[in-house]
Amino acid sequence: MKFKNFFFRSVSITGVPIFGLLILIVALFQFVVPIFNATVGDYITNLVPVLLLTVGAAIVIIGGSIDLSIGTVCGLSAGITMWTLASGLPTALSILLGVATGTFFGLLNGFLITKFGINDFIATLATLNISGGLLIVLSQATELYGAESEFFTSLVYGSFFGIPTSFFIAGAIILLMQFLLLKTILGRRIFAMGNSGAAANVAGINVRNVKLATFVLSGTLAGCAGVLLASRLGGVQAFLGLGYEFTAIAGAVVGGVSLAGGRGSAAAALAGGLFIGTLAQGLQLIGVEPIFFGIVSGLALIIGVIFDQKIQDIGQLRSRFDSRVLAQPPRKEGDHG
Amino acid sequence: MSFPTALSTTRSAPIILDIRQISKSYQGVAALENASLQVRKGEIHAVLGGNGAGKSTLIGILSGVTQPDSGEFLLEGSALAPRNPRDAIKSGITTIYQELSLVPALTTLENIFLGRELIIERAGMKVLLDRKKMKNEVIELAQIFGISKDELDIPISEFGALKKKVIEIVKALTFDARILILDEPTSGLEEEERLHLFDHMRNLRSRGVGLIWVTHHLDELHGLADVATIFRDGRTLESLNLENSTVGEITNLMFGIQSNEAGLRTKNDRLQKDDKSNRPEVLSLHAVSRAGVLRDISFSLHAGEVIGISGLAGAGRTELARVIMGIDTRTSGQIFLKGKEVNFKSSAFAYKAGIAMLPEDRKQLGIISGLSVAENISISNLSSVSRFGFIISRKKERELATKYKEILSIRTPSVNQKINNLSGGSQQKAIVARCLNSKPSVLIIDEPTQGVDVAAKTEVHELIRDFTSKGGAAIVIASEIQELLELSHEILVLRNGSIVGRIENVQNSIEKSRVVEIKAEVLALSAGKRLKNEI
Amino acid sequence: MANQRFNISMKKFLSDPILGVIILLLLVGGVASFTVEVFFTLQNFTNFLSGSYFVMLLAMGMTVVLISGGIDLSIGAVMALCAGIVAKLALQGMSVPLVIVCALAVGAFVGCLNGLLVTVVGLPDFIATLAMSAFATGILFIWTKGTPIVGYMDETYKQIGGLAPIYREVTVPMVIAIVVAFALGAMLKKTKFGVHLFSVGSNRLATRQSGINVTNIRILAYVISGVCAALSGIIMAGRNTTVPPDLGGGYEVLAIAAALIGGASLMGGRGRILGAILGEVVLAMTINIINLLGVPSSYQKIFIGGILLLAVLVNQLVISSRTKILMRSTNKK
Amino acid sequence: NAIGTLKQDALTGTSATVDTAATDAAIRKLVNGRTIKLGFAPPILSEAYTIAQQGAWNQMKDYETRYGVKWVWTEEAPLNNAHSGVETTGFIQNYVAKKYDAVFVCSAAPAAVMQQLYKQGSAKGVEFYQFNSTEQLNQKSQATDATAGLSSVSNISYDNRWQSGALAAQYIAKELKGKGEIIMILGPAGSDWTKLREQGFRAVIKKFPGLKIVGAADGGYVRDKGLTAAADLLTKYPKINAIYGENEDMALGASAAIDAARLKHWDGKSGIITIGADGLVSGMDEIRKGNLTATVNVGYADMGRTMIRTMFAHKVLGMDVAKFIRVPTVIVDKSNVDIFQSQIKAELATKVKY
Ligand SMILES: Nc1ncnc2c1ncn2[C@@H]1O[C@H](COP(=O)(O)OP(=O)(O)OP(=O)(O)O)[C@@H](O)[C@H]1O
Ligand SMILES: Nc1ncnc2c1ncn2[C@@H]1O[C@H](COP(=O)(O)OP(=O)(O)OP(=O)(O)O)[C@@H](O)[C@H]1O
Ligand SMILES: [Mg+2]
Ligand SMILES: [Mg+2]
Repeated sequence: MKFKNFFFRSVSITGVPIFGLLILIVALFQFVVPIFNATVGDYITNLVPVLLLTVGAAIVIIGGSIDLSIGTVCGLSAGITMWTLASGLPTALSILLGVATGTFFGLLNGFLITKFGINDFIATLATLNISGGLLIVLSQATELYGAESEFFTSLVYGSFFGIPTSFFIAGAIILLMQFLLLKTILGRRIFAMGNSGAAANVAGINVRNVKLATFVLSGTLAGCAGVLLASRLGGVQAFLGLGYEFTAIAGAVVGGVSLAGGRGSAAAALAGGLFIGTLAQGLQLIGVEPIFFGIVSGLALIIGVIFDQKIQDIGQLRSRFDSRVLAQPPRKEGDHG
Repeated sequence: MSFPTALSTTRSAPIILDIRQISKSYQGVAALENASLQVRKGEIHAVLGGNGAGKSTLIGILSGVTQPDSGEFLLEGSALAPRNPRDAIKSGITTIYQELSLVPALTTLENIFLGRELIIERAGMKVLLDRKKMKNEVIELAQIFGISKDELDIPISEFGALKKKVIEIVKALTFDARILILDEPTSGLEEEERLHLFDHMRNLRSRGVGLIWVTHHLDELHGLADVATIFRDGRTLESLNLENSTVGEITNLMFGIQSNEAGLRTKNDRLQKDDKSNRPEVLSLHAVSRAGVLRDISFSLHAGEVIGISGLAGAGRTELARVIMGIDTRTSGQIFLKGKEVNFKSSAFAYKAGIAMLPEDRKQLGIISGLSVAENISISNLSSVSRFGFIISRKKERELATKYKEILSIRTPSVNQKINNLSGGSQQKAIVARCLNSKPSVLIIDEPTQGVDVAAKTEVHELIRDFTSKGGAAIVIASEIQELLELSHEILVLRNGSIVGRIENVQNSIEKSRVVEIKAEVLALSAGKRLKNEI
Repeated sequence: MANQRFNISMKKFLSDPILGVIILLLLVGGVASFTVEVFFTLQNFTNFLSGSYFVMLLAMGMTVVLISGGIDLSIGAVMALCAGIVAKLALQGMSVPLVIVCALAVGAFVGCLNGLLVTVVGLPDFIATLAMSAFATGILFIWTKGTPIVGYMDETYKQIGGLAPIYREVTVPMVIAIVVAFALGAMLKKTKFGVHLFSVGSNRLATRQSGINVTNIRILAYVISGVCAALSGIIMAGRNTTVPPDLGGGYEVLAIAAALIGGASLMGGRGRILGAILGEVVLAMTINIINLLGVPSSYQKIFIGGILLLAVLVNQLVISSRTKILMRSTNKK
Repeated sequence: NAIGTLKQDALTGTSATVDTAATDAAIRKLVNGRTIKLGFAPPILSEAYTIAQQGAWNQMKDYETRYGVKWVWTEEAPLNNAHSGVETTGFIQNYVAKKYDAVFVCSAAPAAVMQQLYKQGSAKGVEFYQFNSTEQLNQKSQATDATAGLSSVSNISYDNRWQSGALAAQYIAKELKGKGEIIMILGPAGSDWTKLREQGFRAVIKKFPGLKIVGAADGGYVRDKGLTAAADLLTKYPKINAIYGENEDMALGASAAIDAARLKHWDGKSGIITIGADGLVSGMDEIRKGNLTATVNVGYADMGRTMIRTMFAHKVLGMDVAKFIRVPTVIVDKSNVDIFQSQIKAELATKVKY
């Protein structure tokens, strides 16, 4: 009974079911294509930047907005990093500049939306074009490349105990975000704002600043993603990052982050992102023809999300409140004098 | 303590709605247990009970919003199980829900006729809306409730909460229903409109409609309701014939204790007669205006003082509160807090400076739905439940919430319950708790006890007095003049956004006669009539 | 009283979301007509408009869905799919009216599927329609095996695509766009369904409590956007003269942008058909000006981003100044 | 027929009409029914790459019948944004994991990372062949040594500068007798293909003082955008003599724009020249109809066949193959359209599939 309740409680937590499903399909793929496990390291390394974007997208969405610029901003950050490295700046500095680029665009988005009250979709669509355009201009002459820094390439290709460095970096960042969302005051305010901006405002939350914060966070994450991407690719071309935003948002939503705002977590987004990535990888290994790929993955996506929702519903229905708090304290005599 | 249910003897009209043994529970917590009651043709049937007793749940089931776990109800003898509101409405059950349920994007008219629009027949095709016809049908009723012809074309989002409530009532009255359910229609409604509403209820009764009426204002019952069914913890107790039962008896049943005059006792212990000059000034407004809504509002609030603000819907009371909090900007004038001029860019700064507000529109601006009760209580003062000033401690939070849950007897199985799953009154209590927890020096309360049961009402009043007696100051906005009289030292009357009258030293004027006089004054002032004895 | 009436009509006029767009158009257009001599010519306008009718149709459909509180990411792909159907059936020598009916039917069907997935199955609209666009694209890929469908063009399809006018400057796409605009406009303003659409988008629970079948309304919204996508696909087939598998890519985002510039809201309950049209005109005009000014293509994206910002900024300015005006008008009582 | 002449044998370079029975038998012995697993990773699914694939398949069929070699063929392609080819990296890693024998890649992904992957892959015994790519400008070091930093066995492609852009320019110059105004409809800024073709085109035009490029616009490599862009430019420059559509789709869009503007197509003396580049089925039809003046046929089918031949020669027969293999390209216009159209049609007609 106790265990059963615990079980239902935990599956009712956003992201847990999809994570279960993730494990399921991993097992499935491993069974169908035995070499699957051999490729895990590779495809997750490729996935890491997108996962960071997914978490960034999640933060903004939980706050009740949407950020379309993360993809191209990630690309631009990669470009800036590569460019500065190639032009001989110290590695640490160019990494910093890369991340800063992301933060800057986060701030820009935030200001456009909070100060000028511009619709977030349009504002970030605009910055999507601007950052994408800047990368084109930056990489105009030729593709950006030529980072000689050992340390820089080791960001992704290095490894501790056989586990790629990028895992640790991304893992640390995502953990931090999870903590920030669920345990800190800012996180709580983000959730409040996402659930009901007006009410949060009346309740004494500085909605503007909190919103700004969410965009700065997603921008910065895009910056980090850019740096890792640059490190992995060792070269940056004009269209890098374009379209990542949709993969990221889709990942977050699949993880159970509600576009209505106020629901989800970094871990949930991570689970969703991993789910989509793993799905694609598995289907490729199985050798699904590209022309069928869209249909198959689309189908899998739908099934995944339905599964996730149904399980959560069941969990919420079946998990009972602790019976001790059920009994209402009987009103004492003379409560009303 | 069984009452002689004199029903059968006194009333013999046929039973129109027969509710049998309905039960409903959420996550193993019973909201309703074998609730049964019978409504007769042409009867006003009051449904009474403490917060969280299960009234709205029952109504939700009757109107098809929720489905019962067990039990059934018969409408004029035939069993009915509405799967959705449409079914219920089709079979003649109309409902005013406890929480505002109008559509912001639509105009007043569109809201009133939502779902049963009138259509013009054009070339044999029935597609186009007949706005003119709709207007003509509703305008009379609307004007009785003070809704002008033009306001019919204004989007709901433009109105204050009270106006919305009135519109909702008008909407309900335009249905010709067999059963009309009103879930706390009068909460926060002011005198005049109540009387209008009551007239219409009587009128409907005489037309043989069965009315189910949920209210926490027990003093309204007599002379209006015929029968009262009492809920406690999801169970129906007695059905009393109101001709031979007192408020005392009712409250006893509601809370299951022998308390004489629970909730009405407050009259005997008012705040001490006091003289504001010897108290430090906390908050003062100088000619504060907000174009279009407020004009030249000036007053000063002293420590330990309660200023009550009265006025009709749209008078600008809520706006005044919003302007002080910095939620809406003022176009001119100054606000001083403890002598320093303040100019809050948003309510966050107001809270930091020590002003807290309990908003009027509970559903939209009060609760943060989706967050738990505990989270709703702590949200305005998170540092009070966090370590190192930024990490929230769930434990502290839970303890805090549980404390207030006890004090205000918020009915919920757990403080981790989502607040939108709580009963209306319990939600209100949670928000009161939130305000108090922000440890303010000034408390602005817009309709403090709407939807709160009589017992809790006294508790809330108690808390406010306790708050002021500890040196806090409060601004109370209430449409119930009675409530203002009980709480405030001074009453300001607003009309069209400007102060049209002040009644000072309310506390000195205890005698019943004077109370009645004041009420008359306030009413007259807010209605804008000239008075014989000017103040 | 008179004051209030004035106030209301004033509010009505000023609070109209499209006011900002109009001002923006005048602004950008004005500047352009001074900097580029050929800009302000009938030919130029018919030019860039003829390139934008099919996006307009998408934007109109999107507006309907947005009003109902949803979003439809599949319309780009659905447009392509329907274009594909037109091409395929035309190749098999099916008569034009029949071809069009089939395309419309498919559009409606896909829209219906979207609706069902979102309402009955209860998927997030974002995911449901994203998956649907994957399906639509997938089907097109399977059909075409990557090579465009060609050889179906004839005079009629040239006209349908707007490559050949039917009378002077009047083209079929123009007519379709105008007709659809009026139809949808009337539907939103003057019919019960229109009211219910806004209602559902603005407050679903309250709408349900008023005894309205919320599910049907929402499904219908998706059907409408599906049909609009089909229409624009039919035009596209004619205009593009071939149907490559990746035809629809990215148009949904354009459509959303146009709708939002035109005053719709992702939160639902708001939106104007005329707004969507003008929104798309803004976007099309931007590209047109870029081409006429000869902005180096590497700077185009930045330019587009700038214009987008300008668009909403102007809108914002209008709104804020509006409230000021309103206040003043209410002040002098 | 056209195909026959193209049926070049990787071994002897002699045409199939020579009796090679003996050699065939020897090779058959060497192969002895082995299976070769091939990967094919184009940057996107499109007509061009479908033709290339079909060409490859046809060549594979030839070898199967002649040498009894068995094939496994797996295609992996991103469904969208061809120009950020990062997805391809994943595909390649998977091919390596699946121990394929050889992989043909065309990707816009950064050269550095691709070469890195090829290196790793080759170490695991997988051979990489790039096709239709733009290697020649990606590595600085290639300025001096073209093959520097290339870990792919061979690069089967054409030089976008001199075999595509320049040819188009020369054709325009020839037709216009070195005098006239030109507008360009270019692919998306930042695409390597665009960059190179424009470079070649401009280089040639410079040589003719009479020729002037008056305007350029972004046609995004798709017909509809090409149409809009061309229409815009035509309102500004109604007097121009030629439009260079930097790929065929955009050129065809431009041709539609000419009709819409009620202007005249080139008839050999007057009108507007529209020239594209690719050599696709649809393009050939339009050339025949006179809506498209000419196109640079870069012979995708031939490219496909050459890919297989080169791989076979190197992988199976252990021959040393050139680092860069240039497939021939040709200007196709009314005069020679029959040859090349029938050729493509024939290649696509074979129902061969792997
Ligand atoms: N959706 C829900 N999920 C969980 N519990 C619920 C839900 N709805 C109601 N409840 C619980 O059912 C009980 C009865 O609620 P109900 O709203 O009927 O009370 P009420 O009599 O209307 O109180 P009030 O006078 O404050 O409106 C409350 O304890 C409430 O917490
Ligand atoms: N959120 C709002 N947006 C726009 N106008 C509003 C809003 N709230 C109130 N108003 C308008 O401002 C004026 C004052 O409304 P306010 O709500 O302050 O009056 P009130 O006395 O509190 O009455 P109520 O109790 O109905 O709010 C009214 O004309 C009302 O229509
Ligand atoms: Mg209730
Ligand atoms: Mg109020």
